[in-house]
Amino acid sequence: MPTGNIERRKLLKLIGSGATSVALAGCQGTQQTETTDGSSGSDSTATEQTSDDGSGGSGGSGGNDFHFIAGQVFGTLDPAEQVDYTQGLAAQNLYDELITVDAETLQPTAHIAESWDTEDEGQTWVFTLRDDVTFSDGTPLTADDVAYSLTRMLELQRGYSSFWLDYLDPSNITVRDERTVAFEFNQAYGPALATFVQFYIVNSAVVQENEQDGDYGNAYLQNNSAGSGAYVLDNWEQGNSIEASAYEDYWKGWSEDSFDTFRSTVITEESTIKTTMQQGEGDMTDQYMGTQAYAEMDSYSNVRVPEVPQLQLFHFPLNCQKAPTDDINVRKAIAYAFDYDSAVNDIIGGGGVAAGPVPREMAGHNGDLVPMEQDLDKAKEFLDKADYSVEEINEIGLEHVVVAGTELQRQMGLLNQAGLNELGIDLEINPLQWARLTDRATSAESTAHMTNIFHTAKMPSPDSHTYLMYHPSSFGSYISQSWYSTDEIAATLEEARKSTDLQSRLEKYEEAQALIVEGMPSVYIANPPYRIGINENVEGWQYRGVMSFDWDVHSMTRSGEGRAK
Amino acid sequence: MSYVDYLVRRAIHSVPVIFGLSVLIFLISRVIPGDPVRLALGPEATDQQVAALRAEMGLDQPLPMQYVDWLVGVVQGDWGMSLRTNNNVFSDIVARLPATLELTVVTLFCAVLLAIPFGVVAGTNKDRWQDHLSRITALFGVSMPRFWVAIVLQIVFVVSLGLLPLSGRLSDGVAPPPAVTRLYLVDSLIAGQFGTFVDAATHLLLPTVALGLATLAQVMRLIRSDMIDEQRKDYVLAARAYGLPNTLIEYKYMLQNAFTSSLTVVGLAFGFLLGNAFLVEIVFAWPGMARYGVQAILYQDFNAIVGVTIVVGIGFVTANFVVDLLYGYLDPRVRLEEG
Amino acid sequence: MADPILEVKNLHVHFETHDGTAEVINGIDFTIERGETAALVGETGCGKSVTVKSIMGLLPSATIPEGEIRYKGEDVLSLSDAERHSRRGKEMSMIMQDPMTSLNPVLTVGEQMMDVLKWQGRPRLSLSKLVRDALSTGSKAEYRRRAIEMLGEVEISAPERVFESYPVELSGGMRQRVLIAIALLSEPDLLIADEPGTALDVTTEAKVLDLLDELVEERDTSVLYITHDLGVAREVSDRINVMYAGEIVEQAPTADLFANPQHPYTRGLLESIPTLSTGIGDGIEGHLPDYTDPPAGCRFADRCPHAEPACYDAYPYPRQTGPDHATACHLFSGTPARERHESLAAERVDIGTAPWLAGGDVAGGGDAPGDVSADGGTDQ
Amino acid sequence: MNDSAYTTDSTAAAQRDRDLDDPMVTVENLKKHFPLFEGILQKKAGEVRAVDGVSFSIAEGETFGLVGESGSGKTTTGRSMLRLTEPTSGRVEIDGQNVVDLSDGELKRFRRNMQIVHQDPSSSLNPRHRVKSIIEAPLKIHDYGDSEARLERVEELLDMVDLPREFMYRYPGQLSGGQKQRVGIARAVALNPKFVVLDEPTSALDVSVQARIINILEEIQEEFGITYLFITHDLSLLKNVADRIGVMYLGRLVEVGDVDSVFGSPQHPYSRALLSAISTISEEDELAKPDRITLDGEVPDPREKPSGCAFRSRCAHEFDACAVEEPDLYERGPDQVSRCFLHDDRFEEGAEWE
Amino acid sequence: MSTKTTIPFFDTESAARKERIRQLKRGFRTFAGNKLSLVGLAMILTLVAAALLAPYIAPFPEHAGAGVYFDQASEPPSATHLMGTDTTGRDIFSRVLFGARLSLLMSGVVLSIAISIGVTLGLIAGYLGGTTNTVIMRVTDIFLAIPPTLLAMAVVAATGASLFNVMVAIAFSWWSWYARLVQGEVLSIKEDEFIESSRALGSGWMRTTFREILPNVVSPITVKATLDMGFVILVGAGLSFLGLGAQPPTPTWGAMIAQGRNYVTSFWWIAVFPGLAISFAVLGFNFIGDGLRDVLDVEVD
Repeated sequence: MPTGNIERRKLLKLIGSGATSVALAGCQGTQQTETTDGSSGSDSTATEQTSDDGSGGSGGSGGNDFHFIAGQVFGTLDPAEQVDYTQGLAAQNLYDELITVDAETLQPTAHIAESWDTEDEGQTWVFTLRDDVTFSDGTPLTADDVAYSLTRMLELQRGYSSFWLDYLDPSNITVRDERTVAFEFNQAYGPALATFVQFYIVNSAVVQENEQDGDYGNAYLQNNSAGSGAYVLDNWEQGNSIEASAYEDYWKGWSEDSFDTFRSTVITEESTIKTTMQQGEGDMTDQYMGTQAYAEMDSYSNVRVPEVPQLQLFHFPLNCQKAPTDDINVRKAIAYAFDYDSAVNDIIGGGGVAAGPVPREMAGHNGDLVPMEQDLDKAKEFLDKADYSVEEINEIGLEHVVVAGTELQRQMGLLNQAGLNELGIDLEINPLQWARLTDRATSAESTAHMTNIFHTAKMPSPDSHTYLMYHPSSFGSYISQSWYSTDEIAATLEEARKSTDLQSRLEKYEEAQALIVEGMPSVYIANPPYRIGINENVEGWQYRGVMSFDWDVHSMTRSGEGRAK
Repeated sequence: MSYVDYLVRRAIHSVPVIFGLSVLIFLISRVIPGDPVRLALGPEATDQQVAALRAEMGLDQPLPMQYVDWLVGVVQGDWGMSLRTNNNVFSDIVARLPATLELTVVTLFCAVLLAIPFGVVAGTNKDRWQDHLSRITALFGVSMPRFWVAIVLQIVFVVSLGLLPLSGRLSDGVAPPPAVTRLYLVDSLIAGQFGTFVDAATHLLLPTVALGLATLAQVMRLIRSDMIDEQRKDYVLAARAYGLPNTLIEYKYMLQNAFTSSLTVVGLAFGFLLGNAFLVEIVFAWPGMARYGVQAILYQDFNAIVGVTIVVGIGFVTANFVVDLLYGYLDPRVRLEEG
Repeated sequence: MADPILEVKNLHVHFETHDGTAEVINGIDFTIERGETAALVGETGCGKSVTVKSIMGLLPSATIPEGEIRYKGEDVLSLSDAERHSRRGKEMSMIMQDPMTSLNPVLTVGEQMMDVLKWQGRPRLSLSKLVRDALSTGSKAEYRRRAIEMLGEVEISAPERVFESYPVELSGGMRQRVLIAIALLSEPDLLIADEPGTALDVTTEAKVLDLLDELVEERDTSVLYITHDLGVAREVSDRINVMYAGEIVEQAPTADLFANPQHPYTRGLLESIPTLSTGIGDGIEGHLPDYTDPPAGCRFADRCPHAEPACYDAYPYPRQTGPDHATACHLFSGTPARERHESLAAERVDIGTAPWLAGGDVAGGGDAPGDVSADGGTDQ
Repeated sequence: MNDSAYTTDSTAAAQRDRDLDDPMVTVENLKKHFPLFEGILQKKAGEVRAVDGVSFSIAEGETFGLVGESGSGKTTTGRSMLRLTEPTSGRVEIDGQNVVDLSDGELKRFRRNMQIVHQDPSSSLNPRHRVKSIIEAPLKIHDYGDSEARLERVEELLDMVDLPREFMYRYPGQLSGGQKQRVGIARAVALNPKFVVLDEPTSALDVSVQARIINILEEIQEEFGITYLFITHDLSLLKNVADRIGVMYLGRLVEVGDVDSVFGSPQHPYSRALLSAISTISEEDELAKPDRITLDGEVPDPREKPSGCAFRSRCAHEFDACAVEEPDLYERGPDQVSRCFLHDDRFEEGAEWE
Repeated sequence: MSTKTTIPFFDTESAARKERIRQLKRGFRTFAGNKLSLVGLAMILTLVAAALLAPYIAPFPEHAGAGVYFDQASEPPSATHLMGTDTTGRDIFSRVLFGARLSLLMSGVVLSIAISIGVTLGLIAGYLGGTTNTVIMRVTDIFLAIPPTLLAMAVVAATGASLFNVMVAIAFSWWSWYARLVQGEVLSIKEDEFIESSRALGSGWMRTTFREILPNVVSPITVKATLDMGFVILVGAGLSFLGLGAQPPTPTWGAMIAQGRNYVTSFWWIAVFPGLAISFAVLGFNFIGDGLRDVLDVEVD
């Protein structure tokens, strides 16, 4: 895969931080939690925590203990419901996904499914499973478990089930033999393989045994794990902590320095997280605190803060169906008035200016696209060409929605306000709670003129940064707040989905990007870097493209005696 | 007999208050414009998913029906699911209530305990320096935003001096004492874990100060003015005329009356204290119900909002009931007069 | 007679107010002999209560620039706080006016009586005594016995029940008896009764007064009786001091006062009282002077129908107008009742004779206005 | 004191020759019961019969005195008559109009004919209003002329109660008790009412002030022929102001009669006891009242009235019949009735009674 | 009529005026006798002046509006920036001055609403009594049972964060205190005989309530309102602190503290100065209220 657009500086840093390589594709979990909770590090109010409660019990006792500090609660432990990063963290360590992401190529790769094939021109996908995988109760993982787990997701209709709901009927899941399972989609479905990284397999026998009122064991899985993952749940204290210990017969095996137990406690206060890390009480933080916090942690002798590019876009979608942003010249004026440099350097403090909707490091990014720069003269030119005068614009009132409570979001608003101020445009900043924001995104009339959005891919495919943003069938979600598409864009994106060949699919996506950018439906601002705090004595951490995959504790080891203090 | 009557009547009076409170809060929470269902399902959710969950949560019902369903659930201990924690609100609150109780009760207790001698001294030295000092201190005490005091305390005692822990209920690595009351101060003593007790107490210190300063001031001023009122009472003059020692008159004769009339306001002060706990818990990352409430509100997690508000309402009503109870105990007029 | 139990000499009491110094008591003198009941009579705001509180030492906010209060010959104003405290209640006690408010509502009658027995006269709480009392059931029982006995003495029919009761459970009459019982607990030699019974219904008041009379008679207690009601004073006292605006305007043995009222204020007052046998008078026009700016001369001059310009300037020192009868009015001539006024007497302010004496044949007595005391007078 | 226009003249005095055949005020069987609530659910558990069947009449220009101890229901009687508290039943005819039947609107208009002077002058005047607006209030309510006419009337009234006109701009807090009560009187008579209830108008005042107030009231009565109901606990005072009096005990009139008859020869044991308790300032008065009669205990709780004769629990003459039924009023003189079985020759105990 | 004491020309106007001036003077003397209330008055006058003159005295008035100045971000207090700058480089002193406007405006509006509702309901409940009283007071109890901060938070969450909504929300949770205060006062005033006198004169309930009762509850309302001016600022600041107040770039004190709170370890001034401003304002109102309490001799809670 091409790695050309990774700057050398970053690559070095990346390597230095312990990642072996970075390539394209990959994705991170849901956007929603990230913007509300993820960035909540800078505002404690947005999430839950109990700093201390969970640390008792098995946590500190002997053994090699991995302590993760999460900024938000674990809402559910059912892998069929997981959407956000803490839920992903739990699933990743307690269960196994059908397909995983290759740490080196960041492409979908074999995991529980050791091989696969397509039939009917990409409409049916057939997976062959490994034969050495056992659940934590010792029973082997079979095709029945896979079929049950997927049926379960489709029936529960929670979590990432939306990846398949429109394309796959539960009756079209077939178990061909103990190790083979086939999914027959309604149409050729190119991204299917990528989507299965979000498909975790449960022990069908145990779950079925514990079904209540047709809940597919949902209640049972809140307090128990029934997976084949590296760790088995010991204790979950709602809102406070989870504790798990190693499954000895895990199919990937164990090394000397692997962690015997892993626990995750919830702390939302940035200051507390920093203190905890500084005192050598924690092994790893999440990536959603304020820029300042990582800078500070980096200065601690016992903590390192790797900074790597990630597959994320920060932008302001411009509502193209609402005056005055329905005028392309107004949109261009807004885009040229924005101070990208300050946004990246002063506010985000790293990463690069975005070039189009698809993150630059993602496979399928159109390398021909050029990042925007502030140019007030051009902005004025476009404004002069626009159908609306400045007075008219001010009369209508431009609204910029930011997510309430976080410093970064607020500063982005202020920066935008300052830029537009130069054009004589008054901008109203409207901080909204996330729920309100998503609610407003359901119709073009209620969607704001612009909205701060962090958009992380959900799977290792550019599909989510194109199809989900600019295909009319995707409209109504917070991701598609531009309400912008053309027949040409739509057709190109549909072709991409149907194509089973990776390379031609990526080409289609690149084509679509060029078409999209012409319409200036967004102010594409940045591809922010990925930063987390790690105790110096933890090794083996890698950035793995999909949210929470990089917190696979099994892949990490302890060097030295205990945590670095 | 009539004391019991009185108490039962007071208790019965609070029922419509709680009921009305639930209606009020229920209505407020349901007009919250965000879409809780989308929030729970994540961004990729399809319309079917949304509709299904909506039906499951009963949100497609008319409001009165939703209320009835909710009320029935409440009575059965099912307070609905929190959209944020995905857990039963009741168990969420039960898990967090002890922390809030520990904070508020300890604060109230300390505030009242300190307010009594200060109030008596100020009241019996009206217009002397003791009184002026107490007045100025009190006015400062009630004028500073409690959340800001909390931050300033953190800057001074944690950041600059490094004397006290920044936040939370216990230091990392200190295991909570075996749960009996879930109040760490009490539990650690029961278990004989003195170290844990000290740790819990040091964590409690700053939040208590931040939260209690204004309450202390409020109650102190109240006791002062009630003491001044008492001084004008005939029975005080009588007691002096009988040659009783001043200390006895002040602390036995006057204080009991003064405190009785201050009591009703202590009940109200508890309400304010609870209200401010919402801000102080946030600052100190106190893992209590108030913090849960703020987050519920910011997250528009309406079952949790309703739950927390009801519990706070019940707490307030209970506090006032306890006040009534004490009032009746301390003032025989309430107990003995019929009607 | 033996030396008096209480002698008040030239007592002045001042208060500081926003509007200046209020000269509330302006040089009063009176004496109570042992076993005597003296009354201090005056209307609202005349300074009765202040006088009483000065005697008891219960006026912390006032200043006493001049004067002596001699209790059994000893000037209590010169005593230390502790010494005064030790006499309070034990030597001289007080019955408060309003039975509804003078008992602590939150303590039982018994508790309040026991406190008096336990702590009376002690300047401060002592821990050792607290402990000793808590440990010793004997002394507690003794206190209780004594308290209940006292309740019996004030003719309370169920003393044990009343002992356990809170004031709110008792009727007004009952409470007034309790107040009397408390005041008499330590058998004081001087009892100050501040309008006891005024707050009660007439039939109850009459009973309480009779009871009190009996009790002090038995004990030979001296009583200073404060009242606004001349009728009551007539019934209970041996000697009456009439007070107006912080001064004693007339003092005389009870019978003499009613037979031969002299001061225009006394006469106006008597005239105002509705009677059964005669009519009701016209009352006294006007109101009390401002204590912060009192007239230099007679404080009653403003309201006095006989006032002459001189009355406003010259201080009407009390003068002897009959045997054991002193009146502070320029209408009367006589030797100063107090030595300190001799220089004033030398100035001889003369405004003439009281009109009711002018045509009369009995010097210093006789024809009272409106027939009020005419008959009473002849009876003497 | 001041020679005013209200001094007694013969025509006014003649008017006081009462004409009870055509009374100004008639009260028939007036009752006022207050419900008593008890228990957790506040059920009605009985009632306090504060006024329990009171009947009397007052001739025009006459003063009827109502005397009794606290809790006797005298004040409630006065208030019920003016419908300041709604009477439970009975008839109150004032100037030929049954007040109990009046609708709210009619009652409001009729109020100009009946007024009240309250006991406590400090509380009966609104501390936030100036004297002028206090006295002007009834004039405004009943549309008395324009502001000039009203001002003139206020000045007139101030003169009438002997207050300087500049007091108009003072607040009640700046007046002495007697002055306040004069304002209260001025307000009550502002509209020339036919009937005024004087509810202990002087009991909060010093005697020297009381006399002035009584004089003013009498002057006004003589000038305008107002009918007074004078409520008080002070018998000596009543002796001086009333033409006829009624003695109340626990909601019932126990004795009614001409003032001289009742004072000269009280018939009911309670009246006697009351009279005997008066403190006097002269030997003559001492002789004029009965010898001290001590009553047992105190007035019972009105909620727990004794059966039969309510007074029997304190009466020295109580006998069996007293507990069984309540005595009626017995004619004891040309204008004197008394409610006591001692007057009944059915019982031999009556013989003891002179 | 009598001819005595007739004053030929009686200047009612000037007599009334003289009397009023006398009262005012006495009131002021008592008020000024309490030094703290004078200090309070001075503080509030300063505050009002700051609010009114903010655009003229603020060194960087533009910093209260849209604009970012990253080149001077997070500077400590200095001669140029008396209170330092925040993380976007805006002058905190200027923003604090502008914040005074909002605080005063908010408090004023909230109390106007709360007092109108509360006083009206309290008067009606207290005077009419019976079922009306029960219903109104039960509703009041419900509102009293939730701390204003919590109720206002819930309302703002429901209506969306804006200055207007915050004001409505606080008023919504505040009126009950006035209803309770007034009802209590009315109940006790109703016992006074002048109310019965008024009824005896034939006045209707409107007249009795508004002419007779209302003037007597003005004092406690005034004292409470003065103290509440400060307390509403506190509650408003609390809401802003949680991000539920006026929106950026509006300089509200609470929001400024919230912003600074994340940087207490490195840039203490960002949180400290707005907090001092709040304390200053609230303290000023408390001083005055305390003084007024003495002058008017009333107790409010």
